[in-house]
Amino acid sequence: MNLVRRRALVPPSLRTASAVALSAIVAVSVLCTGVAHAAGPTVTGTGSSFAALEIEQWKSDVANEYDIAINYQAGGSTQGRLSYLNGTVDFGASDIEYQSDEQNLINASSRKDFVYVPITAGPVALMFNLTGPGGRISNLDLTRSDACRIFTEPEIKWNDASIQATNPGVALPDRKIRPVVRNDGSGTSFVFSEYCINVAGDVWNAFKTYVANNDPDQNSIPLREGKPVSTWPQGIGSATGATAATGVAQTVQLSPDTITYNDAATAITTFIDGAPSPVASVENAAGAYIKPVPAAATIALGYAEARANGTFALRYDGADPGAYFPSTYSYVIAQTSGFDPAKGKVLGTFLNYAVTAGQRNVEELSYSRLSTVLVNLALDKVQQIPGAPARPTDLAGAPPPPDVLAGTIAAKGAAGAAGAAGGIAGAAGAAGGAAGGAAGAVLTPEQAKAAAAAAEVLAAQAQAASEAEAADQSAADEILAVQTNGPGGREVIFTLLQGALLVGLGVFLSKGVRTSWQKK
Amino acid sequence: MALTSPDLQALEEQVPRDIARTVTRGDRIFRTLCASAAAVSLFIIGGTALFLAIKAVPALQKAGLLSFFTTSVWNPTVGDFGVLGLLIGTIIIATVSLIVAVPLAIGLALFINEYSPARIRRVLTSSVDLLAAMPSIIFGMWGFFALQAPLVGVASWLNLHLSAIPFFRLSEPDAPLLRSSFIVGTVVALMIVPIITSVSRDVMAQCPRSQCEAALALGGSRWGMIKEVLLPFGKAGITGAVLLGFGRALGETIAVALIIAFTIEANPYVLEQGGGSIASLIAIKFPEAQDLEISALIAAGLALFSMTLLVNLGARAIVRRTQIAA
Amino acid sequence: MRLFAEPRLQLEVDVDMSLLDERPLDETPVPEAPEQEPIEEQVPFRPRALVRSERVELLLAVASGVTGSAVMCLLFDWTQPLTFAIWALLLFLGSTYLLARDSQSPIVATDRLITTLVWTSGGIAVSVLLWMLGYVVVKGIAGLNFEYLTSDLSKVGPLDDGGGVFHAIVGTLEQMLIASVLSIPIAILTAVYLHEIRGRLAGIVRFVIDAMSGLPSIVAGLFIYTVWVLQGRGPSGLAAGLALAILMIPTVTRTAEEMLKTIDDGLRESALALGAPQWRSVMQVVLPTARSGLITASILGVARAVGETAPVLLTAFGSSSINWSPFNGPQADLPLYIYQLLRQPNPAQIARAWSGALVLVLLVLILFVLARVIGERGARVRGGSR
Amino acid sequence: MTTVQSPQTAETPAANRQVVSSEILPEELHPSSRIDATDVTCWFGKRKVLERCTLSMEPGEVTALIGPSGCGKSTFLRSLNRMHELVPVAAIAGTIELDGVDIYSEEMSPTEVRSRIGMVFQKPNPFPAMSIADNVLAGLSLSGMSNEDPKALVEQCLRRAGLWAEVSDRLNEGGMSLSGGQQQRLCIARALAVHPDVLLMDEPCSALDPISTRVIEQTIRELCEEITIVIVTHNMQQAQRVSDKCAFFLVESIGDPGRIVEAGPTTQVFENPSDPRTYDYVTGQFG
Repeated sequence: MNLVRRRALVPPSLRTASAVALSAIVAVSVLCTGVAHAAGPTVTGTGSSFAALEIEQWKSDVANEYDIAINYQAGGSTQGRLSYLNGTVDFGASDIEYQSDEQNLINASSRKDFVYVPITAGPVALMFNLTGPGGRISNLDLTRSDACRIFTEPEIKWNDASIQATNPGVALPDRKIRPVVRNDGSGTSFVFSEYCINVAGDVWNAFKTYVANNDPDQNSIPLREGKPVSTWPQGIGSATGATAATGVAQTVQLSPDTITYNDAATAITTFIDGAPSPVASVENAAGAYIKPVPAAATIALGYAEARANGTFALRYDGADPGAYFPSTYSYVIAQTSGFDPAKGKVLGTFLNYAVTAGQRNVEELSYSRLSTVLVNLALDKVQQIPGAPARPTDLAGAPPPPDVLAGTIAAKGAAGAAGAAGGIAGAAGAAGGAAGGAAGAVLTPEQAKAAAAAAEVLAAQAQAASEAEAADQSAADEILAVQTNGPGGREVIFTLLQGALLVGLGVFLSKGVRTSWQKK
Repeated sequence: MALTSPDLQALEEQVPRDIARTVTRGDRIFRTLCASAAAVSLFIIGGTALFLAIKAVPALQKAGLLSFFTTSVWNPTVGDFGVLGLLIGTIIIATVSLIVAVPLAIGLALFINEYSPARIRRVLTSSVDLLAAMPSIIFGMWGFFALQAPLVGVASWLNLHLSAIPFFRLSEPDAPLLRSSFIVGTVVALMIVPIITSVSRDVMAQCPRSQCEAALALGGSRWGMIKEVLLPFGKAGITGAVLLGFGRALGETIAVALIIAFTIEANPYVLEQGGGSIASLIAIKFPEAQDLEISALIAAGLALFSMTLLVNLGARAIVRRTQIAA
Repeated sequence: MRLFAEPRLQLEVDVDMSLLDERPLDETPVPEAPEQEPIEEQVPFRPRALVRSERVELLLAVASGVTGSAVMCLLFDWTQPLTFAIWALLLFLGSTYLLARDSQSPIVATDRLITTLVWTSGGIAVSVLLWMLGYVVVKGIAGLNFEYLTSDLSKVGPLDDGGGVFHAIVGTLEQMLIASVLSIPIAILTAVYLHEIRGRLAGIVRFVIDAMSGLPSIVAGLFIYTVWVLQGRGPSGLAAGLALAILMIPTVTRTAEEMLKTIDDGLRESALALGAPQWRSVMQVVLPTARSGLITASILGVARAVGETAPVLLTAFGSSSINWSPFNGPQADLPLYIYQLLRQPNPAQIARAWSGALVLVLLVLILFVLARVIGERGARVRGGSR
Repeated sequence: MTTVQSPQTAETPAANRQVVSSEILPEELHPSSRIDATDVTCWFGKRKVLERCTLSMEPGEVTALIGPSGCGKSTFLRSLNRMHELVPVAAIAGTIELDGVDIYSEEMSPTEVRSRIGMVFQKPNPFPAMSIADNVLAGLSLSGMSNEDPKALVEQCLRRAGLWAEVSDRLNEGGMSLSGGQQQRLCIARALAVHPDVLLMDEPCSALDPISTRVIEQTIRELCEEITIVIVTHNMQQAQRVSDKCAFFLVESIGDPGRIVEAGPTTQVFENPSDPRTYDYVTGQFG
């Protein structure tokens, strides 16, 4: 037996393979440990698809400016509220506060200490895809009742007498309206149903009766009680469902005769036939037909009433002729105790940016700017997050609360809910309106001049602010500093790895080809 | 040692002796290792099934087993849910896909095995296998963007010419045809074609050439040979392959979720927008699911799993039987 | 006892197996007949080629199909091109049958009809494959460049250009690694247990594996989501890897068992006859002989898992920035990346999704070619004609 | 063995013939037909396996093709009823005439040729999914014929194949339940059911035991009165026993195609071969 020299029977190719595998693992682990991408941990959030585009924009801004990573996946406000509670994400985003039937979930959760940070506001647009006998229709006026009938009346047609009466110059087709609604839990659905309950109660009651008669099973309790619904009843009439604001927008984009409700940002970034999707002008309490533009939403939200927890009860009956209803706020739900301070630092930095400097460009995406009142409110809330950075002093030129006409209810008081003086900044408020191109606002030349002057002042302030920010940021960087190789190093290593992989693959393949060739 | 059983009295009759099986330590370790690996798979996999069953109980209790399978609602917040519509929707989609896929797959298998020129046969076989490995999301997105428009054409053709068949009717003349069960079914069909093809091709290839030649030598045409020899030979295997494809079609998630306009209730108008399947229900509803709804989703998953389980076991049994016979 | 085995044994094995090359006559890969004239002026005649009368009939059938369908479309004012195509196909098939029936016999006609049908379905299937791959390539190639491959989406706003897929590739590779490390050893050992040891559990294990090989992938995802993600651990690459491992175990086990079945029993017996204990015969004869088959099985398992979207959707959550650590925090993954971008109506995002799809297709293609090359080499070693 | 040379055979019913009638093969030429192969050359791809083989197979005779393995006997045989072309890369030159009509001409469909010229293979291959009776009748449905009295046809064919007595009581059992020799005779019966004019047999007994072989040889002798038979065999004694005429195939050196070295009456080939190589082969000097 001893005469036979024995060696482990590992075939050479297996040895090569294990060597390659080993070196790959080593390379990957070197990359993992040596190259960190962002300073600090990635903070993950989910929820509101209404605010998603803006959050995506801020996420990219802070990644560029502060080198912090925010990961946001839009999935609907309900998902935002619930995922926050079950701990799968660091923060949630929702257009509405927790509902009464969710209270037991809050009680059961370990994350019941949280604040609502208002981050954005904007109009709920009715985007549609419609071609009439005279070609594509891009202007459509809807009365409040018609806007709701479209989504609740099963057999309504585009050339419905009432719709046609509102749009005398438009040749509407004799086809069924195919509303597209959200099939996931959505703050936008909630706001829109709340709007209908408030402005077209008879339509909503007819809807309730219809639902109860035609589909008793679907009759969810909130709907039965006349409360707004996050999950729009499914399978009623000719409505189809789709997931998230992007989902309904995509459905409208692809299907003719459709209309949906979603955030104006998604609506205007969805292209139909090469042009941004048309959106309907909706009648307000004053009887004016208003496009869903930021300034109009600002005015509409001026009627909202603050609640104790920092959210707002929306009102849909403001008397201002420039207001666009339905409009809504969106909030981030952030944990205040028990939160990892490192993550709190990142989240705080992000939110501070979002409500101050981040607000400068929101109108490009059809969101409205938050007023000083709301920005201050938000910054206060951010301070409650563990590890949050210092409160920025500069508000990046946030406009004062809008000066709105008194509505059926004491609307002005609502606007100044936090107790700030509502009346002082008429000119600046109008400036915001002018910048947004508010359809309904009528400005005198003096007001416009004043607005321009105010804007200049604001711009100067903004410059100062950004300098201050830069200082802030360097400080933040110091605290958050983790060795980063920078993109250069990472790319080099990656390229090398990629090259090695390709070479390895090539060698392997050529070996295979050669052996098979030799065989022949 | 010889064992004498009491029944065997006759001395002449020999009794088999016991063979002492000594197992070396190495073998024992080896066997234990393999057995524990098997046990781990068993545990993981059996555990999954068991866990799903246990987790589904609260939902089924709340909704009632009967009502869970006989209603089409999804209001988990009030404990009211049922998957009847989705079960029907799942079956509709899978059936549509089978109707489209089976002729195509068997035709393709025959083409590869019997008709194609020899030099492209290997290429075809590889392509089919590659297609079988193609991710479903690729099929889904391609179906969504490239295939919908032509399929709407097919749908309107079917409706135009065959509306005598209830299957091809529309609820109203200008109903939207995008995102329908028919389109989803067709996309899923293209996904299961490679699976059915590659299994039935394997089975057909096992048919002894001598018998095929005998059929030809008797004056049979190629189709005669296929009909009389090849298909009877491969019948069980092909059935198994079709069932495998059916199982896959039942469980397909992403392509369905991506394309279909999701509804909880069954949509009997196959060509028309709207429909649903259990898998897409889970994909759409899980993010906002809590407690009872999770349990309800698991119950729905369990229902889907049982359905695919039955189909798959049937398929395996049939395929295995043919393999043994061959 | 022996710690090492003789290399000779394996050599013998290889030789043995290569003798078993037995292919059906029909599949002998003989090169094509040349058109050159053989000596003595005899011209080879290929009886299978279409004869002239058949060609004429084919042309006639095509012509009658097209014209008939055109006439119908004109008469009934059908404008859909598909209506025309479908009718043309039906008329073509009908006239093929009738022409052959007229000139030959019903048997020949049926045969020709079926031949046409089979060619049609083969053509449809092949063109669908080419169409799909071509579509993905055409749509995806535009966005595929170095920047796309090496950057993530963290610094890209909703309307910006740029951004890439790097984070998703990293996520995919890490999740695949985790899933493979977890599932492949278990799966192969289980296959050995099923086919080599045939222990008491074999029946039930095989049953369960069979049953679970049809497990809808979303159910596997739901399982991990419930027992892992919701239990305070949160979404992570590891969770995705676990879900994919659950899906891979049955696939790999089944394929591996099939591979072990192709090994001739004589091999095992000859190893045992040399005095090797079972574990040696398995580890040093059976497994090395089946090695390439097992690698193929594993790669095919990976190729299937790499394209799974549904389980990852529930477990990895997705991310727009790179997350190197699969154990901590949400991670992206190629199918998920595609899925999430696809659902946005924004053309830039959809273009990114197509490029991601192209990357994914390439990844699957590489895995597939690897499996093929290794598998073929193994088939040569074993001398099988699989 | 009860081999019944039955009276039924005599009335080989023209009534039963449902073969597509054609002018090429008029009825009066039956019961036997002749095959004339002229300058047949066969290729598999580039490889030429058979070269310029000329052989006439006369009506009512048994022609045996003999020669060592790989010399192209089977290829020649398969080219006689167009089975050769089933291999995708196969090509052929020369003419093969059945009663003066070239079977490779454009007007002839292979299926018709094959139903005229039946074939029995080396290994018995009854269709496993069919019963014994169905196996016999398989050719009818395959080649599109019909028969008014299938039962009678089954009996007649089984009798002619010498199998009736053994299986008459279990016609509905599976074809695979028979022994090897019985299976081969079942295959012969199956081939007879379509009323071929010529029957090709490719080493029909090589997989069988001597007793089955004898029965089949007897069957062959009986059948040759009405059907022209061509048989490939490795067994010299068998060739001597059953054949009237013999053709000796040979590959002269490796890589060459096979050629017919000598053909003629069996007695002459075996007892007085004109070619020394034939002599060597039939006397067992090589091969």
